[in-house]
Amino acid sequence: GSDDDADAAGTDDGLTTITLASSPLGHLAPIYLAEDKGIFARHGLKVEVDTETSDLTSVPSVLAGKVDFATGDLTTLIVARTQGLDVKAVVPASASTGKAGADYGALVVAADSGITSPRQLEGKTVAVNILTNIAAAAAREAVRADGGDSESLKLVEIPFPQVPAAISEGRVAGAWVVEPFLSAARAQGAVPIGWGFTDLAEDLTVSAWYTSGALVTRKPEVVTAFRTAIREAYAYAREHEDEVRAKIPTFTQITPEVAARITITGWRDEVSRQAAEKLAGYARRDGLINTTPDLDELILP
Amino acid sequence: MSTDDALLRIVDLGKSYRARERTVDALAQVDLTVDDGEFVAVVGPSGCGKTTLLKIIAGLLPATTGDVYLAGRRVTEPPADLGVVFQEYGRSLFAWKTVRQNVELPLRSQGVGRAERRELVAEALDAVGLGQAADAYPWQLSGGMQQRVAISRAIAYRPRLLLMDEPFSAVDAQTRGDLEDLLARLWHRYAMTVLFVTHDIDEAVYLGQRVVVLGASPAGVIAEFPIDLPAERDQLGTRSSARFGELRAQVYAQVRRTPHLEEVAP
Amino acid sequence: MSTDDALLRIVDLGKSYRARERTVDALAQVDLTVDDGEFVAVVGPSGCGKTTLLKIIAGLLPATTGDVYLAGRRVTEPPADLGVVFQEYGRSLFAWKTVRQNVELPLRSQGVGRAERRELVAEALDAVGLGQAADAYPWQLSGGMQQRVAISRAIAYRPRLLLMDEPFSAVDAQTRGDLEDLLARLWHRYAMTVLFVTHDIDEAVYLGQRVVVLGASPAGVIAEFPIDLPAERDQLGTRSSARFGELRAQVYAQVRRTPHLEEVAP
Amino acid sequence: MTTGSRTSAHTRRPAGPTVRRVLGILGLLLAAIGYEAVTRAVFSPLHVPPLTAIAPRAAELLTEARFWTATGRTLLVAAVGLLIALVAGIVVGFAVGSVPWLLRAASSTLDFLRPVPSIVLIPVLVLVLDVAQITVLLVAVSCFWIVLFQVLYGLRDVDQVAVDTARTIRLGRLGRIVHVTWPSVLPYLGTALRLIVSVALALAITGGLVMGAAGLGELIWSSQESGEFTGMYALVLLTGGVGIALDMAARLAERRLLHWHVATRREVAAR
Amino acid sequence: MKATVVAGLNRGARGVGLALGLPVLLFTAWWVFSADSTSIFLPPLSRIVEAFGQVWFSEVFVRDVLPSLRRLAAGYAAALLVGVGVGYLVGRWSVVRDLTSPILAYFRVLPAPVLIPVLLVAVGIGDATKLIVIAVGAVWPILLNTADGVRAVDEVQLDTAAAYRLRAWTRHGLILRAATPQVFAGARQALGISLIVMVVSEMLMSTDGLGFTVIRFQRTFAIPEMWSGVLLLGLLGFGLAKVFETIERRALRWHRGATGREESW
Ligand SMILES: Nc1ncnc2c1ncn2[C@@H]1O[C@H](COP(=O)(O)OP(=O)(O)OP(=O)(O)O)[C@@H](O)[C@H]1O
Ligand SMILES: Nc1ncnc2c1ncn2[C@@H]1O[C@H](COP(=O)(O)OP(=O)(O)OP(=O)(O)O)[C@@H](O)[C@H]1O
Ligand SMILES: [Mg+2]
Ligand SMILES: [Mg+2]
Repeated sequence: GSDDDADAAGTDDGLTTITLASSPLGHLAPIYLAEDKGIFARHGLKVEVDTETSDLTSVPSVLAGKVDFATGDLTTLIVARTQGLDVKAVVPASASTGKAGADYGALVVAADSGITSPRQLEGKTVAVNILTNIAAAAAREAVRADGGDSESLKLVEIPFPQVPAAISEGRVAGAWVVEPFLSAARAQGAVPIGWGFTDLAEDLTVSAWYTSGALVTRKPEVVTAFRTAIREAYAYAREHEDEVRAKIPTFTQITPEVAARITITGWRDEVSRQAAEKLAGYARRDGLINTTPDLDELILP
Repeated sequence: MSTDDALLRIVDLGKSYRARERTVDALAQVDLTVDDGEFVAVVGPSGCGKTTLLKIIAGLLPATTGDVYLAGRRVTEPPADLGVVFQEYGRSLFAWKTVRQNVELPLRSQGVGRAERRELVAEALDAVGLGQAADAYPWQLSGGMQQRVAISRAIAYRPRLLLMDEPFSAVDAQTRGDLEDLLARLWHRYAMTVLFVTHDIDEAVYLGQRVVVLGASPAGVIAEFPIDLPAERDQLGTRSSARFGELRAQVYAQVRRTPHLEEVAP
Repeated sequence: MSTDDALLRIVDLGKSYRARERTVDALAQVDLTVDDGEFVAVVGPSGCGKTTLLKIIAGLLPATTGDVYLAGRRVTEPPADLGVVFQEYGRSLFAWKTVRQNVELPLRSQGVGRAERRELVAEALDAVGLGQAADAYPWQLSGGMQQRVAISRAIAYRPRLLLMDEPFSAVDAQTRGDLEDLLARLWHRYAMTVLFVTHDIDEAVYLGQRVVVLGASPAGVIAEFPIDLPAERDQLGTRSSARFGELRAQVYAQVRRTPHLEEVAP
Repeated sequence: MTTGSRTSAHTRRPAGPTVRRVLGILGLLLAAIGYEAVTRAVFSPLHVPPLTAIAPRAAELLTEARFWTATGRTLLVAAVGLLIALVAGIVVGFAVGSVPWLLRAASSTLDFLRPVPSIVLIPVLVLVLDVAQITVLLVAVSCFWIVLFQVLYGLRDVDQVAVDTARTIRLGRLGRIVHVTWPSVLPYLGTALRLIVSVALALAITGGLVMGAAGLGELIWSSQESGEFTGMYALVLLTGGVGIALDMAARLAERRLLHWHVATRREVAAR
Repeated sequence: MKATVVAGLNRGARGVGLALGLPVLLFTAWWVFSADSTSIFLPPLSRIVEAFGQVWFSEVFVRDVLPSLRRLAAGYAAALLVGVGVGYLVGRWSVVRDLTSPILAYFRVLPAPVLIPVLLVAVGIGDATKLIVIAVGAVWPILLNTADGVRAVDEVQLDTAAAYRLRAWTRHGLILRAATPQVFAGARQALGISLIVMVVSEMLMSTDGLGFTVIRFQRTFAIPEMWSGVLLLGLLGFGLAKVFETIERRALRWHRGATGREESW
């Protein structure tokens, strides 16, 4: 938990305490590893992770200064920015692996559906976890990249955990799904046919750590320190994937066996500008926003 | 079962109410036989168990000991052709039904046809002087009027066995007399068997062929008085007759002997 | 208001119940004055408006026309020092309180001390013969017993004005006599003013200093009979006296003249 | 003719406490069998696991400290919210319900506010409250409405003769509430109590599900989010168990407080 | 007599004044205090009202509000049917009650978000699932109130029905009718709950609907629009409550009369 005002406060040992808000998902593994390895301390930071949070609460919490940094998917951040919310994407929290066929998110269909390529999903019902976030764009982009009419998809909201069931019970023709449910779905006979993340961009930022403009103005050094520490953490994670896999079961309910199997998210140092533009385009077409966002305001240089 | 004239045989009946705070033996060793077509008036001190007895006969309350037989069959649930006027007449009326609908209800359940039903209901309501109030709801009526609705419901039904628990307690003297005569006439005409609980000893003697006196709680039958007045009775003649006076005095004396309010001094 | 002896003045009182189905003029032009300390018995046909009258006097029901003055003040809400025994005695008892608690409640709200309260309650319960049933709940009692609880509650309180609506309707003859005498004694001793609705004309004459006869609906006062019997009355002596018989006959004759059940023939 | 020693039961005879419990267990057993059959026949065990798979996992959970911590937290949040709702609902209900003009003045506002889903307002609430507080608020608001409306309806069921009696013995407004309207409303509150006990628990869990508030809901969420369906269903099973326990407590409380009520006395007294 | 008419008119006017007074007061206060709010999440009421006009006075009403109302009506009707039916059984027979009370208590605590996954598998992603979610959310107050209402039916009424050997169905009807005051309490509770559950049910697997739209506004930080949805929900709730009251007023007139509350003058 966090105190009411977690405004990057100093501590006795000369470290600045920062509060990070994120649901306990796989992308936190590098953070916990970095904490173990003393990476944050080396940059003068002490990290408190607040997992009592959700997509519903993190943006207001960050803007109100209740937490310093939080994770949010890029589409959501773009939409927030466009609505005039002063959020700044600092550094990616999770990114595409960049390898089509081996990414941590995919468009899947039932093996016996006869569908083999995204284009065949035209006009069919496809599940995404949330209609207003990056998943919708990923699903559409997979179809578009395959030469299909991405607008013709009938997207419906189904949480990731229910995707394997929805696919195998034939409730939807296809679904956008990420790990660990991608593995689960495949284990239950679903097959991946499209890789929307890599279609969107090689270096796609799926979700990013963001903060408020106010904090950037007031404590730019903390933001910079945080970004540097995270990048260092990612470097470590890239080198020690086995440690990441071992870490995941300690803060999620994912079993070590599953953690050993799944595709781990990619870690990148820069928020992908090119991807952001594409996502903004989809957000506009899907009616989430009706003006073009100023991405320079969003992505912290 | 012996096949004598008895419609109702009550054998060694006993009833105890048990609750955490107190246990009440309401009835003990009640034995009573009522012939078919007989009119029996029951009197007894307040709280002695009259209502309890009636409810057991009606099959609404299980006895603790003993049995009730109606026409030779043990009573375990309300028998057919039973009419009851409850002491709590107000609560026995259905508040969402008009007076007419209340009276009509048992008839409908018996499958009496529409036209006949209407006639029976109108007749029964007129008989108790509520012809005008047929479309009123029970809660728009005075206590005595409500009681008359309950009476009217019971008589419209023309039951074989009619159980009445202080049915005239809330009506004025004049109306009471009229209703007594109405009841007597109906009893004659339709050969009903009537068990009639009352606190009015005059009324018991005036109406009954037999007056049964229950003792104080736990009540048993402590005396029975055959009423040898002529079958045709009328308010003025009968009540002023010498024999009526005698019988009345006999019953009164018997009732007086049973303990009532122990000490009546504030 | 004039400052004569009148405790209660009822002036040109009228009451209509209006509802979609039917409109009933229950009371019309009722004028009545009751002196302080007087015992007035009210009789009238069933449904004429006695209960309505009592409720208006108690400040529980607004009149349509006219006014009620108690000790010179217009009655708009229940006045202090009022005791009421409702016709629906069962509904007026609180099911969640024991008999004792029910009787105790008005005393508590008056701020009577604990010890005195206990004594008053015990006395009042003994007086109506319910000393044994003090810890029972109302729904564990017979109808007559419930009614006696209600009476006991009203008398424990020693109100200045006591309104009773057919208070003895559910008790047996013997108990009724005892309660009548109890009431008479209390009235003497505590100088209460009593308005007593009854259907028993004998009772009205036996108890009242004055008998008020209400006519058929819409009821007005159609006759008043001062009862000039000696102040000390007793069940045997008074009731068998010639004067009692005369008065009784007078009232009866008056009551007979008012229309009752129009046609009593099924 | 035999003079019957003891007539057999010939009207419905309510069961004693033991029989009642046995029947309850029987009901649960039947439901369990039904569930097992349906899951085996209709669903894939991967999607909806059968009870035979869930139960061992549930037993395991019972030995884990984090389950008990989570349960404790959830129950605490539920209890705090429920208490607030109970007090507020009763106070507002009696205030509004026993003053006619107040009821008329407030009812339109109440009707307007009643259907506002707190869940929509979470982003606003998070500005001033933390997640645990929001969950308490969620519980309290939902339960408040239930208590309030039960009180308002209960007040309409008070017998006027009883109220008239209270008025003639000049009980004050407070006395009337204490001695007459409160006991009369109590049966309606008994129903409310059983309703809000489960609503409070359900919403305390929902708080974890949609906001990540620590407790059973968050455990369920993270099991689900990790693809741990058996664990998730085991948690749901145990949650239901907590629900049953709370309901039993509520029923017991009702039986004691309402021993005089028709409903209860028909069951208890008539033997 | 004329005085009565005037008094009646007065009372009518006062009634309207009373009913509108508090809402007007509250809205004015909201308007004034939010007028220069800079918080994105608490926009000025004027902004909300403006958004209200833009959002709901458009085809959105037909596309989103009507389907929601249909689901609401169907779900609520199902809740009524099941709640009263099962509630009657549970209230009437103690064996049924003893047998089912733990299992019902079990299902009562399951929050809608837990239920939805199972329904997704069992029922699919159509309207049926939403309807069931609404019904499941709204059924409990009806069920419990019906059961308790039936349990509390006056003994003398039961005895009367039994003594006259009324037909089984007549008897069931009478008992249920006697329990209506409390059944209505449950139905009224369920009305508010079903509106809320409707929104929750549209959080998932929806492509249209009032709840869907409001949640979408929330997620896309269209805050004034979100508030306008809250406003609309409030108005809907108010409207439905009024309809409900009208029905109830007729159905329970006898009850007001029997408890002495029916107005007479
Ligand atoms: N439900 C009950 N629970 C416990 N005791 C009861 C119950 N009903 C009646 N009793 C007790 O049983 C006894 C007989 O009651 P019953 O109603 O049969 O008397 P009753 O003769 O009809 O009296 P009354 O003339 O006053 O109506 C009384 O002592 C009463 O207290
Ligand atoms: N709540 C009500 N709504 C409509 N009409 C009513 C209401 N209460 C009483 N009445 C009518 O008013 C008239 C007088 O009723 P009231 O109860 O005063 O009579 P009463 O003299 O007490 O009769 P009883 O001796 O039978 O108790 C009756 O015709 C009755 O139908
Ligand atoms: Mg009796
Ligand atoms: Mg009366």
